[in-house]
Amino acid sequence: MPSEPQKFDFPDIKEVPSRFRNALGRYRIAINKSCNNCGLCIELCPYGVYKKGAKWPKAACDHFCTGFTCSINEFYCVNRCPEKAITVTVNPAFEILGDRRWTADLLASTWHMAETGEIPHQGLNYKTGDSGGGFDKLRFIFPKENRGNEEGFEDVSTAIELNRSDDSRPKITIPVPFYLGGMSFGSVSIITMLSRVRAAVALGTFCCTGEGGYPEELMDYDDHIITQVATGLFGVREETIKRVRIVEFKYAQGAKPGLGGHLLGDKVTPRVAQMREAVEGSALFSPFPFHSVYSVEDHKKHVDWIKETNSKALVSVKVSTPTDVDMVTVGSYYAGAHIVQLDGSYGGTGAAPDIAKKNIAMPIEYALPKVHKFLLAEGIRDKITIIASGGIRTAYDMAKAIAMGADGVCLGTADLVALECIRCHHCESGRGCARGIATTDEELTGLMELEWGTRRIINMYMAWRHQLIAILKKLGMKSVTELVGRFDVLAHLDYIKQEEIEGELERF
Amino acid sequence: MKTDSRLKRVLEKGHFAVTAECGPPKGADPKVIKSKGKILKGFVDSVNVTDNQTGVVRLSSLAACVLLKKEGLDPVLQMTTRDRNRIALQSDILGASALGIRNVLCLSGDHQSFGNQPQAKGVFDVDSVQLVQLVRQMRDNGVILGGDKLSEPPRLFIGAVANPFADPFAYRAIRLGKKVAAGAEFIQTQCIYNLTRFNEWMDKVRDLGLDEKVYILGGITPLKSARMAEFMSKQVAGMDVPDEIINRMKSVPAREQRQEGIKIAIETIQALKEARGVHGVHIMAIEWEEAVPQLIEAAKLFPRPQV
Amino acid sequence: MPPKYNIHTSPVPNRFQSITKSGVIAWEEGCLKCARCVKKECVYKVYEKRSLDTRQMLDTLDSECQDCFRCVQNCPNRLIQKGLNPTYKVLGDHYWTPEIISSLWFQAETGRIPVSGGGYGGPFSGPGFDAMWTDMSEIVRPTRDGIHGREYISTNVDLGRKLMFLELGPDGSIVSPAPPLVEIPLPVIFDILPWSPPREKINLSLLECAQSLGTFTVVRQSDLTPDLEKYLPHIIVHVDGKPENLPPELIKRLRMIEIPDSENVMAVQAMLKEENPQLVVIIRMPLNSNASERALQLTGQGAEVLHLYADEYGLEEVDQPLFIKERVKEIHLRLVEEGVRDQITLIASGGIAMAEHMAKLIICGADALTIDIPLLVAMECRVCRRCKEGIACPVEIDQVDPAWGSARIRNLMAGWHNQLLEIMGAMGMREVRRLRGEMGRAMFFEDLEKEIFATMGKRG
Amino acid sequence: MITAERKPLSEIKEMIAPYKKILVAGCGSCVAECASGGEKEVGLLASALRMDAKMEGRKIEVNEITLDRQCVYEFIDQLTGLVGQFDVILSLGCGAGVQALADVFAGVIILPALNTAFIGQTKEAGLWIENCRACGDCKLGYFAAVCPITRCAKGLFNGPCGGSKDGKCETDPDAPCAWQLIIERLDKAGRLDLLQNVYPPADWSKQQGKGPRKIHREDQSI
Amino acid sequence: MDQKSAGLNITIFFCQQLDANQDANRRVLERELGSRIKFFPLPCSGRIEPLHLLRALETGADRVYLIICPEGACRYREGNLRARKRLAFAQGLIEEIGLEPQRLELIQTTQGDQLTIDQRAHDLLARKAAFGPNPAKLQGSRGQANNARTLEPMNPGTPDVYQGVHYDYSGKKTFI
Repeated sequence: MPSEPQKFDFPDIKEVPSRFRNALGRYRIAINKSCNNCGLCIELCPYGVYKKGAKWPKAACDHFCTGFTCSINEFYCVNRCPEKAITVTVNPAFEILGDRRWTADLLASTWHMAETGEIPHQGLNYKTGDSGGGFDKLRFIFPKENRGNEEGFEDVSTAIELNRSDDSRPKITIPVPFYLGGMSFGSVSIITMLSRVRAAVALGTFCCTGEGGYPEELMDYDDHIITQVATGLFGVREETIKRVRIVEFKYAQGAKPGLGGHLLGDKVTPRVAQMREAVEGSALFSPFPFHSVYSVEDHKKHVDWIKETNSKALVSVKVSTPTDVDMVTVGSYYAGAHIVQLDGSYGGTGAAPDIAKKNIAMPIEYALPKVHKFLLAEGIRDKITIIASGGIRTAYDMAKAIAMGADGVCLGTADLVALECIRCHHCESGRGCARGIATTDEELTGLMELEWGTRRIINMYMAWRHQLIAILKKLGMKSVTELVGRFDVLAHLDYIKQEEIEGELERF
Repeated sequence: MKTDSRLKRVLEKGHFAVTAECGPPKGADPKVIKSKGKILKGFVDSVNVTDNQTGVVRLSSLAACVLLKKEGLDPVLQMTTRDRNRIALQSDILGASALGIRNVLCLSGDHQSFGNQPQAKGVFDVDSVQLVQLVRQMRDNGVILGGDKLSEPPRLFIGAVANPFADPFAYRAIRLGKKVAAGAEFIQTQCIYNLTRFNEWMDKVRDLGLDEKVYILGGITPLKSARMAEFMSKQVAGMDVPDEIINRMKSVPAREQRQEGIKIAIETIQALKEARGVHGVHIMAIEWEEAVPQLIEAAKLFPRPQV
Repeated sequence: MPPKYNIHTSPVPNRFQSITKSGVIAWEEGCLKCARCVKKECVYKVYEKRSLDTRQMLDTLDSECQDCFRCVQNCPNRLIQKGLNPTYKVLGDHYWTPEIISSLWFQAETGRIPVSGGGYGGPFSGPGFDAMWTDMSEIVRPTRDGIHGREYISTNVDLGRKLMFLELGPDGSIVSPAPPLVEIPLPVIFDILPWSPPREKINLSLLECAQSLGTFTVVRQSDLTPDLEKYLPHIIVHVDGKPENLPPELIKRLRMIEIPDSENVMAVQAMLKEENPQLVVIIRMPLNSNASERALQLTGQGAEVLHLYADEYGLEEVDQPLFIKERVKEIHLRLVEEGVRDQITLIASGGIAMAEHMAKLIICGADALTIDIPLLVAMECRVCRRCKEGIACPVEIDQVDPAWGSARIRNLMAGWHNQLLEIMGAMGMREVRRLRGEMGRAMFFEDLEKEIFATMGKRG
Repeated sequence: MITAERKPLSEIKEMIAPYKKILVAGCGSCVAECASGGEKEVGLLASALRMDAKMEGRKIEVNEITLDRQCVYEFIDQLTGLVGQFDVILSLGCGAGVQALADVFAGVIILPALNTAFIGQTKEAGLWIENCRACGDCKLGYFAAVCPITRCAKGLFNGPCGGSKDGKCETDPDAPCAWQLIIERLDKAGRLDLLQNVYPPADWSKQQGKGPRKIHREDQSI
Repeated sequence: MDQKSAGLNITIFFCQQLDANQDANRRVLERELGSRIKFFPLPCSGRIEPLHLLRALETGADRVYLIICPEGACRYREGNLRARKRLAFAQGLIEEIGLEPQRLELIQTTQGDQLTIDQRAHDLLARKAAFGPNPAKLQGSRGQANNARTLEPMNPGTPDVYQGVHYDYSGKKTFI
């Protein structure tokens, strides 16, 4: 159990609409010329789909539309419109949005949460994707008695402790079981980076710098920053290590396990180059692995070096998931790490070869139970914090990862989706992200505002926290720490049938 | 001072004035005008000569007025702003006065697209209200637009038109007021078939006190047939022929329809005579001038007063 | 230091518009022609480059668009919509999927390996090659040559029979002469195409490319024409007629030859080798449930190279077929078990569609492999198989300029080579020869599912 | 924006009859918006002209280009070096575009393929309506921002005339009576008092000055 | 004589939503008629533009059909309505140059008919040949490649990367 945290003041929700003129939703509404501007639709729709327009009402927020299922309601605009001017159609874009893991439904529901801080009401599947395995086939088994009401939400703790070792270093409790993973300056814009950091501050958690240096804009937030020491050592300096409360060693990243980091030349702008002490316009490779680490002993030297440099910092080690991921974790523990972050192969926000993303190393869903069980057997499970990352897309993924053995999770892609990443997968090309998120191009960076970005991320995570508490309540738990390693509350659809279990399978 | 305008004299003396309309021919023959003048002479106080009405090319209004003047009638020169710019208009006004014409009716005119010269450039340099104002300034102040002095001002009784039946109805009386303010001294209205509406309009006119500032002559057009009634109702811009009138025309056999038309006209004239603030009638018997004497006699407006 | 093997690439443009997943459904009517039009703001300048290809009636909007959706989302009149391109959906078939085909097109066009941002968006796993992950090295088993040493990772393989030991004469001299070996710099050979439009120009494209890469193209005996003579060192003649009909002077000039398996296949091999002792003979044999037995038998009889083939979907041509990777695994393990694996070279073919298949098949026990359909796809083939039905090729592959064709294939092979290096680099391996049969450095879906998920939901 | 319509093909054909090498030049601004002279229309016209020539057995060469704007020298530069290859440039610009091309490429034959229509507004998809005559003396302030010069068939400053019926103009039962609109809007704005003013005749000299009008701003010219 | 035996070149644009299996179904005719028949599947008939239709005629079609969804059945709401108008526009244009507007024809399918694209094409081919060859087409044969990029025929800035037989292999490596 973590030390009882002082009551944390979570931020308020403030609605933050899309940066773009037309938000994307499952349905599209068209109002034809026969509209007589009576304004009834504006009055009727409880979801606020319609807004007053210059001349006629506009379906400005049709991403809130619940579509044809609304037809049973007496406020169904299509039926009620006196001029029959309204048509609802499925947005053709929806069939091409997203991919198997981040489906159109997941994207739209994440955007919804980021905009409103609430669980989507449009009938979107906001819990699972369509990958056909892993998280997407895992379901919670809830006891039949209903504990899902809204009462007593604040009595459920979502806090976790990051330093579980017996050393003298400070305890760090975060009020939510996640922190935000490393995305380097260069791979994402400074606005994106600051939005994430500021959201982390608001949520009382941390955000990692990634491997691109420690831009001075971040200094105000030192206490909530994890700085990364990666194989390229880009931007790593003694003073940056001294500034923070957690230092992260990045051995590998799940998107390109076994390969180094890579920033294409186009993205190495003068600012990025300066930050990384590199040459403008030339591609930057981080080697793999640390050229000074060829054994657990070497690894320990590294950890000791950090501990020496900053006597108060916790050390986190970020690794991918090879066949012997359990051994790697144990090795890290003995080398003195406080946190081991297991980065599965579905995450990653920067550019990576498709072949690596798809084929190298095992999915996080396999790695977590393997590691958890092994650490239990070694008797050291409660001495180390296991953080899962790489493909945690939803509050449900987060809860599942914890049930499979993680203490908490580390997130990245979801933040970008909250910032309206559309997952076109072109972060790496040309000037970078056309939507101004993963780019260093000045013009494109200008597509986003800091306050907007911060709020969107806060909203999404507040909605996540709400969902996590609901899950815990249904499971009869008072703290997220009770969920760790509870394989028994999960079922895999391919292997377990409804009739074989006690309780109810979570729908979707 | 005795003015040269018979119409003005009649009105000033408080008589119920009668004017009629005379359409010039589509040719250069003066005889047509003369014969029309002969029919009307003695029955009406003044004769309006239309100015290329409906945009169809006809003998000029000014020339026809001169011909009628010679016949001893008191012509009203109609001037549309459609075909002439301010230079031509002012020059024609001076010319008309010099030739002894004493009445002018200022109007914008039917749009050229209705006539036989739809490719013509519509001038509309000034509009009817502006024309009224301009004539008034010429007459009363002896200046033309821009302020240049005239060596001799024109002497004209200035009229304008009003259509109580066009939309927006509420504005119609206001617009009349505007014409009065611009300087109109008499008003001829669009043909009246819908007396209800006309009376509503007159109520507003009276409310504004306009009936005391300007002489209003109600427009009368005797119907020749039920077909004409229907045509006017549907095809003629700014015309309001109620269904009951059309039905009434239809209810009699074809050969009696002309007579029925006259009857309706008489009834309308009687009604107008009763109406406070109506100072006369303007009879527009379209290509049917011979009906005018009959109508005037039957409406007990004959003989005309000597003034 | 071995010399670096590096395939040079250079972009080779498409002749036809490629078919992409989404299409613009743009209603032009009602365009407001905004001063700051979303079309002008396109980061990729798609609208500026817009043109129409009238052969296909295809708008470049579709093939150039990168789906950032900014125009869709910002057009004030919502005139631009994007939808699924149904033509993309029907590209290829269940195995040669639209995703595979477009990835191959990309590699052939650019010579680059597919790289994308934003994490992996595909399915969790799948049948066949997708039910397998390769390993990586980390802390407890690090590599000595990471990404920067990748140029020194060798992808060379030897084709031919290897001696298990040297026989020495009483005087210490070697009595067993080493059998001939052919070394190719990457474990890929171009195979006979299962179908194609008339292939005069196609064959020239393949041969030109095989020559420049240092590998081989299998050419049917019946397809051999005098103008191919200059490519003989890179031709594997597939004997589809009578071996006796092969001119001896041709046999003498060949380095490799392929003969179909038959009862007297060893006799044919002997005959050919008599004509040219330096010739490496490949025996082409189908994969089926007898294959491991037959492979063992042929190895015992002195076969040099076995070319194990499955159909275009990687399946055996029998009633209850096994997937190529399973059968190759079985054969490899059988030969290992019998202690003869290293004597013989196994080439596998059938259903190899992506670079990862190459790596995975090698892990499962093949020394090298041959590819066919990807070669056509490199030349813009849509795997519609119209040519097979006698319909004209929609992308006129029969008309390609061999220089264009070979440059495209070369680009594709560069992509595959680089991706093989990625996999091996991540594993910390320096030799593709060592990758062969390294099943311990791979993870299999079935094993992991059994270990992790099948036990979930149980109390305690 | 400026609207225009393509001339009948027969008229265009007659104009280009003497020439063999034709460059069809579109304009990407106003006339593109009203779908008469943009890139698409250029493609269509060129295709039609090629087919037409083929049908008549004439050999002609028709090429296509669309400038960002035809009335600006900097954009006309896109044609520099190309014009020499052609006998004639068929411009799908407005009158200003055609004349600007002719101004730059003196000696090259420039022909108009459009009839320039008016300054107007895109009312809805496929509908453009004239709403400004560029009189040079804007009085919209008095008329509730409905231009009587443009939108009243008679250009009345003191309207409406007697032909206004049910809010429509006597000349076109589909066209709203401009004065009806003016009155309604003044009513809404509580400025019906403006209706009582007698407005003096317009100063047309600002529209029909001496020859082409020009605006010269010292501060804008270096 | 029907259009097929008359040897006419037929081009068929069609809404792909009409026949999910169009790619397979149309092959019978493609095999039989070779380049005489051309199918252009559209994701929605609203994708058609007058230029497509004109270019089809220009590049060798004698008759062009546009097959659209039944009224009210457009997946994208109004694509078929737009298709109809655009075809009419193109018809007007070819009429102006003296080509029979009927060479461009709209075929609206009816609700509920389950015809495949080849069946539809068969019906069209079996129609009486009302027209001879299209006098306006520029090439005699349309099997030939036509690389004309119609919207931008002159783009002097684009270098031809692929020139003849020789490649510049010296270009720097473009790995990831």
